[in-house]
Amino acid sequence: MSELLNGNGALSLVPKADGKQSAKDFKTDQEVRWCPGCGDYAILAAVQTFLPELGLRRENICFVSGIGCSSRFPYYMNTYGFHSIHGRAPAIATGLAASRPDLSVWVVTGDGDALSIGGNHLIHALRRNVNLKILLFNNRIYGLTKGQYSPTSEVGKITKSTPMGSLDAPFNPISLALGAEGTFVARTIDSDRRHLQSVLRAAAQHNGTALVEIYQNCNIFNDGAFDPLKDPEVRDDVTVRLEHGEPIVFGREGDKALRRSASGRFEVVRTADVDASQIAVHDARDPDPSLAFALSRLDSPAFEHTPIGIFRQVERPSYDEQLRAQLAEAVDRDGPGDLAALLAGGDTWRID
Amino acid sequence: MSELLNGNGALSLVPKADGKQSAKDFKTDQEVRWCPGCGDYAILAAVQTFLPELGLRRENICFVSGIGCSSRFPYYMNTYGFHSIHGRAPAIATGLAASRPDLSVWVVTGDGDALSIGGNHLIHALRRNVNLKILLFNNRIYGLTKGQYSPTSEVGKITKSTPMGSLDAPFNPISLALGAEGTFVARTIDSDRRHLQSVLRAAAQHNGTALVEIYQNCNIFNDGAFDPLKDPEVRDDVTVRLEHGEPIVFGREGDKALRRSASGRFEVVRTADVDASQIAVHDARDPDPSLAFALSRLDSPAFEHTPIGIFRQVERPSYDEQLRAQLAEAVDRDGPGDLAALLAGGDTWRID
Amino acid sequence: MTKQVQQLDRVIIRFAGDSGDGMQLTGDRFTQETASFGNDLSTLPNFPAEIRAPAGTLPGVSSFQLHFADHDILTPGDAPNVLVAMNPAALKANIGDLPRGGDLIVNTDEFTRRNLAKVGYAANPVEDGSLDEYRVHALPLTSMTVGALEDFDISKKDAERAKNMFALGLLSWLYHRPTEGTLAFLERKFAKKPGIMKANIAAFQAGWSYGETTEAFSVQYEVKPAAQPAGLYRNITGNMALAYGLVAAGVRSGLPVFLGSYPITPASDILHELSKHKRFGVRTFQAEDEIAAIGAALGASFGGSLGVTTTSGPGIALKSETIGLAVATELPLLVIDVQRAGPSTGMPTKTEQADLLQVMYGRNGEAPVPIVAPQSPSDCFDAALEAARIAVRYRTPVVLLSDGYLANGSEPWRIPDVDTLPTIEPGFAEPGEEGFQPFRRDPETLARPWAVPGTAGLEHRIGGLEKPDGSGNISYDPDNHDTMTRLRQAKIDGIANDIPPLAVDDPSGRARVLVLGWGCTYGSIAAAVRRVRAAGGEIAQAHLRHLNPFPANLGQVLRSYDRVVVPEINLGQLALLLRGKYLVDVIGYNRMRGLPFKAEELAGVIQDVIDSE
Amino acid sequence: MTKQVQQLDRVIIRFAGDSGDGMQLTGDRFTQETASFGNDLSTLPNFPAEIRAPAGTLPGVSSFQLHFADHDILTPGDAPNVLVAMNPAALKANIGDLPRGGDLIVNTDEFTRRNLAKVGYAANPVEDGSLDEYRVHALPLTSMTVGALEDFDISKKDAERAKNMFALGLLSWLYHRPTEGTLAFLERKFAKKPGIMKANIAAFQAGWSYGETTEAFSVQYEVKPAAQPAGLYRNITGNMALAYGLVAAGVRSGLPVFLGSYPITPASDILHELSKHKRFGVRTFQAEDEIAAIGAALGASFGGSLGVTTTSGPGIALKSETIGLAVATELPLLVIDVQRAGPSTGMPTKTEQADLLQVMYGRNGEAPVPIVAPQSPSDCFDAALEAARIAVRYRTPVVLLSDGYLANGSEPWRIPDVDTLPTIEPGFAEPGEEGFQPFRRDPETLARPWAVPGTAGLEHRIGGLEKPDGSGNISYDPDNHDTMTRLRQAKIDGIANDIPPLAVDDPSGRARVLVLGWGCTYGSIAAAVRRVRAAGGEIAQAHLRHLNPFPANLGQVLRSYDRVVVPEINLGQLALLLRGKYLVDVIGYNRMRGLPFKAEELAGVIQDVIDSE
Ligand SMILES: Cc1ncc(C[n+]2csc(CCOP(=O)(O)OP(=O)(O)O)c2C)c(N)n1
Ligand SMILES: Cc1ncc(C[n+]2csc(CCOP(=O)(O)OP(=O)(O)O)c2C)c(N)n1
Ligand code: SF4
Ligand code: SF4
Ligand SMILES: [Mg+2]
Ligand SMILES: [Mg+2]
Repeated sequence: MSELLNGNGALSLVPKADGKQSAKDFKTDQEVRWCPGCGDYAILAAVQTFLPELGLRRENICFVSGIGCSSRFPYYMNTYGFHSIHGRAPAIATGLAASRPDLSVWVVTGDGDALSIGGNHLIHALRRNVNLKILLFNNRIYGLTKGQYSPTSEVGKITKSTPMGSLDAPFNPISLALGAEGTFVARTIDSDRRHLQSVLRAAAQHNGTALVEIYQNCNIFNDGAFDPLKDPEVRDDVTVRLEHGEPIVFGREGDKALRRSASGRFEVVRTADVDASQIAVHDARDPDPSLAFALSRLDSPAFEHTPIGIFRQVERPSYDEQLRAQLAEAVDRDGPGDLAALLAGGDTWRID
Repeated sequence: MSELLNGNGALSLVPKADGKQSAKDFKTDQEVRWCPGCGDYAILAAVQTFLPELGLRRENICFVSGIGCSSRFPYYMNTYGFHSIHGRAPAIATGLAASRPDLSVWVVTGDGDALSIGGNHLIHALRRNVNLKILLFNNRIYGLTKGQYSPTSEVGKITKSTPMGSLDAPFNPISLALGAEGTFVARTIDSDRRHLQSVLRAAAQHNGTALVEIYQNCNIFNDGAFDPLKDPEVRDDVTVRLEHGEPIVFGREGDKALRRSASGRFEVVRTADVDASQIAVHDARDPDPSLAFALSRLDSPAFEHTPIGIFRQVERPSYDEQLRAQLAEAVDRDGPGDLAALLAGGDTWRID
Repeated sequence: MTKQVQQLDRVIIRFAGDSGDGMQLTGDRFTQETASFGNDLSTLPNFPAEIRAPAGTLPGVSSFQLHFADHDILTPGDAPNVLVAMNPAALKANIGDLPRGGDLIVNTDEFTRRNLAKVGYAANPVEDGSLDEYRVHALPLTSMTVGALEDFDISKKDAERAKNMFALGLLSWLYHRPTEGTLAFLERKFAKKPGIMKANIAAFQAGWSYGETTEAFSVQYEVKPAAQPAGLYRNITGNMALAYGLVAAGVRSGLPVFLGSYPITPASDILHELSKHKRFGVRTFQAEDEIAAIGAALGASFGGSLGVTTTSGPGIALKSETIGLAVATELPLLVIDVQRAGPSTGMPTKTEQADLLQVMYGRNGEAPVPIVAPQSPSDCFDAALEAARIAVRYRTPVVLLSDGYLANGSEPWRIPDVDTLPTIEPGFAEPGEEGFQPFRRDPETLARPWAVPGTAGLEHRIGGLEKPDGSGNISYDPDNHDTMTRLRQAKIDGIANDIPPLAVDDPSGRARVLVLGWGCTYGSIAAAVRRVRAAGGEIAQAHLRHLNPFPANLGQVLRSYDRVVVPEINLGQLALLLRGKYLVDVIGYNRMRGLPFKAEELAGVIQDVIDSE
Repeated sequence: MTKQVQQLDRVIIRFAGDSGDGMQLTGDRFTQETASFGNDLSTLPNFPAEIRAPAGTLPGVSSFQLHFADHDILTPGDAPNVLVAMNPAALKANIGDLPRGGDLIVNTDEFTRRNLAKVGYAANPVEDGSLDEYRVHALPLTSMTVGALEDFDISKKDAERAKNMFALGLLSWLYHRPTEGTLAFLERKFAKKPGIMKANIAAFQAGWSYGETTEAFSVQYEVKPAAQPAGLYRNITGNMALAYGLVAAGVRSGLPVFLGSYPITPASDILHELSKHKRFGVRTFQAEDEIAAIGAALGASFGGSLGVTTTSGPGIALKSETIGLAVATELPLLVIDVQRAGPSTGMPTKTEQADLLQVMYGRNGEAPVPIVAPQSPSDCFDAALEAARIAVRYRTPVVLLSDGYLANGSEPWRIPDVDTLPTIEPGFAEPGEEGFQPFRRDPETLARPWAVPGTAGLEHRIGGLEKPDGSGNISYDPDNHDTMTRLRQAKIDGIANDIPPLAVDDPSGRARVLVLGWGCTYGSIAAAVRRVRAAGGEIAQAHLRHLNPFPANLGQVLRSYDRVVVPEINLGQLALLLRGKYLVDVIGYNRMRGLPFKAEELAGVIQDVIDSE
């Protein structure tokens, strides 16, 4: 089987476009209906300007979404699109991806759509490793239903449904995805197009399920949720950019770094205070997700040091290629299906 | 609020029984209908002999289950019981626990019930930290429906629904629970009553959601799934017993130990080869779940070194006590609700 | 300048503008002023599904229609007498509904080339004569507002934003509305932003003065208060009344209310409202999905709470398996469906009555549940209490079928005296019964005991598997299953003896045609019936509160008329049930436009049937 | 010893024992022998929900009934002529069904004090005379088996286990069954355990010899082969036939089959079977839950596969929201509901027809779907093909309503010639159409184009929001919604013109009473009709394959009879639809025992109606 698997992953079976594409090729005639100032605009533009780089035939790209502001996304993409129902996009996309290796399948979802009603489909997609690229627009609020707290809202959040503050501890989508056996787990942010596109680039090429959490501002119901990561004054001090193979250093002047303490935990140190060899080097390819998990815990409500980038990116055969391989193997072994023979199988007798 | 929270957790509000209880008090007249030899019998007996120790009034204990062989459990417990529908027990129990602080609420579920159809309710219960004690009977198979692979079955498993072997990577329930912000996460095994009961003891006292994974043998459809952990010849060599505050040493002669490597990973070493100070000490109370997560990854399909015990046990206010506190605070602030005043609130006018 | 004052018996105003223009707020305030003035009224908000659809576009138009009168009225009105259009999109989307000769107030500042082009106007309709058939008041509302606020220390944007208050002031003057309420409201709302508060008040007053001083308006109108029963009144929306009904049900039963809910339009506001009433011991739980929401509610019911779950049609679909479990375990549970236009996601902000058969039959196996429907916004209060009464008395899930129109629409409500509200007896099983049988039924109601955890000696197990009556253990006995299926059905059917017979309004007693409705169509039907009668027609009217079981006399009522017309905002769901049960050839009238019926439309339908007699 | 041979035209045998006694296997083997002998036959397995309920208890009893005859038969038979009871529990659970004078074979070895006590027998019924009215053959089957296997090198437990083969051998002798099939089967089954294989074969032969040599049985019976149409036959269960029908639908349409499923009794076997047919390009996906299962199937349909999902009633409840999405997006999808007794978890291994209204109406909004039902185990093959045809041709989800009895019951099936099977045309939209309109309908079928990803120039977006016909963009226009709702309904209603009219079997043409059924009741009804006719009654029979829409002539058929009897294993679900649609006062006959109707019972019901004429 392993042979069959080789090179069958990700985009290798998706036909390439004939000519050069531009962002315009991916725009539809539909009016974009997000609130002015919504972070979704920036993500849409980033995706539309990124896709030409992949050079795939437009008709072989599909966007599948659930319900929410973010889930309107497919209407604005001039590809095949499916705006489905709340929380179910990963399930629908799984059927599509598992049956069509010649498609590049993207899921667009929100923090409510993916983590609240759709939580089960998300974690199962991750462990199955179906060829889906999941873009999770995390604005830490239910936008479309006008502002209730979401599974990523910070504790104590006052919203329409929690006038005295929310009680439940939020999910950290990265930790959850790592605990769910995700093979590609990343975080980026709406306001940093370069970073966003660099993550999309890696995700698109990944063989299996890629989860990309995108911090997204909802300027109507949760404005400024990620301001520390955006404010030019502080962002470099609190954003920890993860790069595979690079020492984890951050701060405006690279003045902070991560070190593994004796106990095994990560600790933030002043770069100047430690020897370069003590600075942790990010290894997204580590088969063991434990270090990626530990990095995910650096995140805190106060945004003291928030990692963005690719936490984990490892190889594991994708569900769809393995399924394909089983089909091929069955044919190899016993020949293609013969309906007449099938029906006449088992114990039969003839009456004349 | 913090005052209100004090001491309101876990069992403090559950009335105590008048006299001494025995296991018999917890047996019903219902015939137990598991297959002869099923691991569920041992777990039932362990729970029935453990409960008297808690000394709670029997009528203040509830068992809520989903559907599956394991979920028949409540019928055999002479307490209040609710045998609900597939996957939904955590949700139902959440409503019960959040509205009745005077109850000790237990959920009994299977690997299919909890992790397949019920996965979303499970992870949300964990992050919410409702006062539920969830016993997940993990036999790595769907028992009741006669033997399909489950989300904990090992890759390549041949079952009725996967004649060429299953394709999806299984969940590690411990990793998943840790990724879902669980405050109490443990593993035990049907065949070791002492260990099982020690874990139940801690779980019962925990304020919030406790997840106890119990390795359980299904001798009909997945016999011997945990044999390495049971076989007297090898079990001590492969079972890593986690005890809070204790160095992590295992092997029949205590000849193996865990050490934190420079990279931050756990590695198995010969106890004799290292200095005692280098041996990792288990800290279930660590606020950061990263080390517990790393321990959970020691588990492997080959059972080379499988940790059992309490991976994580930390304090976080439970959902139900916080909800109670909000109700109390609202009354404190504005007095108890007055229906007439409510109805006559807002802009009114009188017609005579 | 003294103005002429003209008396009117009723007026329908529609405020229309961009989603960002604050039309819902303007409408709400005008409604409150009107309510406190003592008119009868009815409202119809209409807004896009998008939070803020792009400014100036057709999908972004938001409107609020208000009907008020010096007599009791039933609907928000078919067509406005006055249309306020804050921009070209609002004009384009609404002008079709304004009858010839209607008053049209347009904000000319927004009629820029760009805005006109956005909605496909080649020329400016205010100038090209295409509005000649209306009484057009073309006013630069924005610039007048900005002008009035020149001296205030606020941004231009904030000044522009206050234009809705200018419009409100103008309309308040035009219809002689009291203003104290609005002033107090603005003070409350902007208490933390005094600059904005003062500006809004000033804009409001400028609008009023503009009406009073300018020549643009020569006539002022007066709509006298309506003669209504004595009492204390407030204006209330359906969702608010429903939430209050649930709080009241908790108080009157002594049961703590537990709401498990997942947000969904148009039901979310019930969750929002109930989350404010913690003082009443009301617990609200925002669940991870609809299944968890109803599951938690059912768990709370098992624990002795009044378990409630609120949702709309798509959520009901998800809850259906758990409703079946509630049927099998025979626990009280309120399932509230605020219907919206389907199928699937459909049109979330638009109304429809197409979930009746879903809630009636949408579960595996024979799983009957009672169904109750409110008929007007304020009636949601009583309907919620009635649903709770049935649920608790019969230990059964009950579906309450509201809809988007009732939910967001409002009307004056005479606030009931709390002591006159029905009491609900939980009647918990008492501790200590020997050999407790969780499925031993009350011979009268066929209800089983509700034995809550914590009660000594009543320990028992329930579940979704079939069970014999009495013990509640597991049973696969063939005949027992037949018996139990019939018992569960008989319990629900028996509720027919515990609800009032259907009342028919047939003043002359000579009508040969009956019009029968349910739910939100009450107002439209009643208004249509008035029209028909005013024109000399004989018509009987009845409205069903209970959809399952039907009132005991329903068959007889149906058979006493030659023709029965059943208007529904679906393809004939009640009609199917009536035909199937009573074999009466009822005539359906069905339109699914996401909006309530117009009285005129129904009057025509009814008249046609009378004429064809 | 020469035995007397008695000719019989038909026999009903029931094998009953403990879950661990291998009764299903024994029944299966006897069935295969009987089938290959050329009898017509029908089977009814009946097993507990528990995997292995405790040995020797009533809930642990498993049985298998087989009816075989020298003529064509329709049901597994009302009551057995022969009961094989392997232990006291099996006796107790089944003896009530054995008519006086029936043959009873009991395994006396199991009638120990302990086993008797377990099921509440105070005395041994084999000895206390309480079985005197039957022809009792009290045989120590276990010890005879163990005795026969003395010389084999197997454990005592394994020897004891072979007792079912001893019984099978005895019965095979008694009814003159061919034995080669069973011998070959045992060789295959135990190929890897030669010791066990030989022991089982020896036990089987010992049973046969015992019959031949002992005096206990003086008579041997013979049931001649039935005259059946020429062809190649096999015995097949409903689930197997259904799975084959799906494979065939894939082959005949050229579409790859994609099954998304979550295991549930009694539907799981379809998943198991299809997972074996990867050679046909059939993809099976065991999903995390029912919602994911149908979601994946719908996603695959979007991608151009034949999307299928299989489940039972509780799973349908969960899938209902997604079925609504399939209605709104108008994609082909097969939804297979193998019904079981409800409500809620109900009795998972027992049959029922109570999901008809659920699949008809269990979704929010107006969301019509075609419904097709097979009428016998082998008919599941044709019904699956028909459902696929409709789904693909009309771009719609179609529900196929099987049930637990059809699923596990079996009958001989004449294997069809593949070339005679219907072909199904996917008719994908072709690339390159200018200005592609995903909702432009075929004027004849009203179906929309199926444009699959990968087709250049047809990029488009679909979703659950309302849309205008043609473009498929989002639309909140009121009139458009009314139009679209009616179009979706009209598309489904129009299928009535594309299905055969309902055929009525009314040989004399003089019947005044029609009995109309659907689904699994076909066999019982037809057998009852035969009885009534044999007794001189005039009765017409018809059976519905299509439950939505109904065949175009159904109203006319109903009206041409004075009385219409509708037997259903529910509380009258088809009856409601018929009454509601045609206003015909059909008479329901309803029993929910988790079992098919008995022919005798129905014959009585029908006769009563005829007599009351
Ligand atoms: C079954 C169902 N339940 C609930 C809803 C209502 N609903 C629509 S979107 C949404 C949550 C949106 O939040 P998120 O996924 O974070 O998306 P955002 O709008 O913030 O982008 C909810 C609750 C629905 N449409 N369908
Ligand atoms: C809604 C629904 N879907 C499917 C089923 C069928 N079903 C019952 S139990 C089960 C899985 C059981 O596996 P697990 O939870 O591991 O429990 P076990 O029997 O192994 O203890 C399934 C699929 C059901 N009863 N209800
Ligand atoms: S509500 Fe928030 S997330 Fe939704 S479109 Fe507006 S700004 Fe964006
Ligand atoms: S099938 Fe397996 S899990 Fe179920 S009762 Fe039998 S042995 Fe136990
Ligand atoms: Mg969001
Ligand atoms: Mg299991």
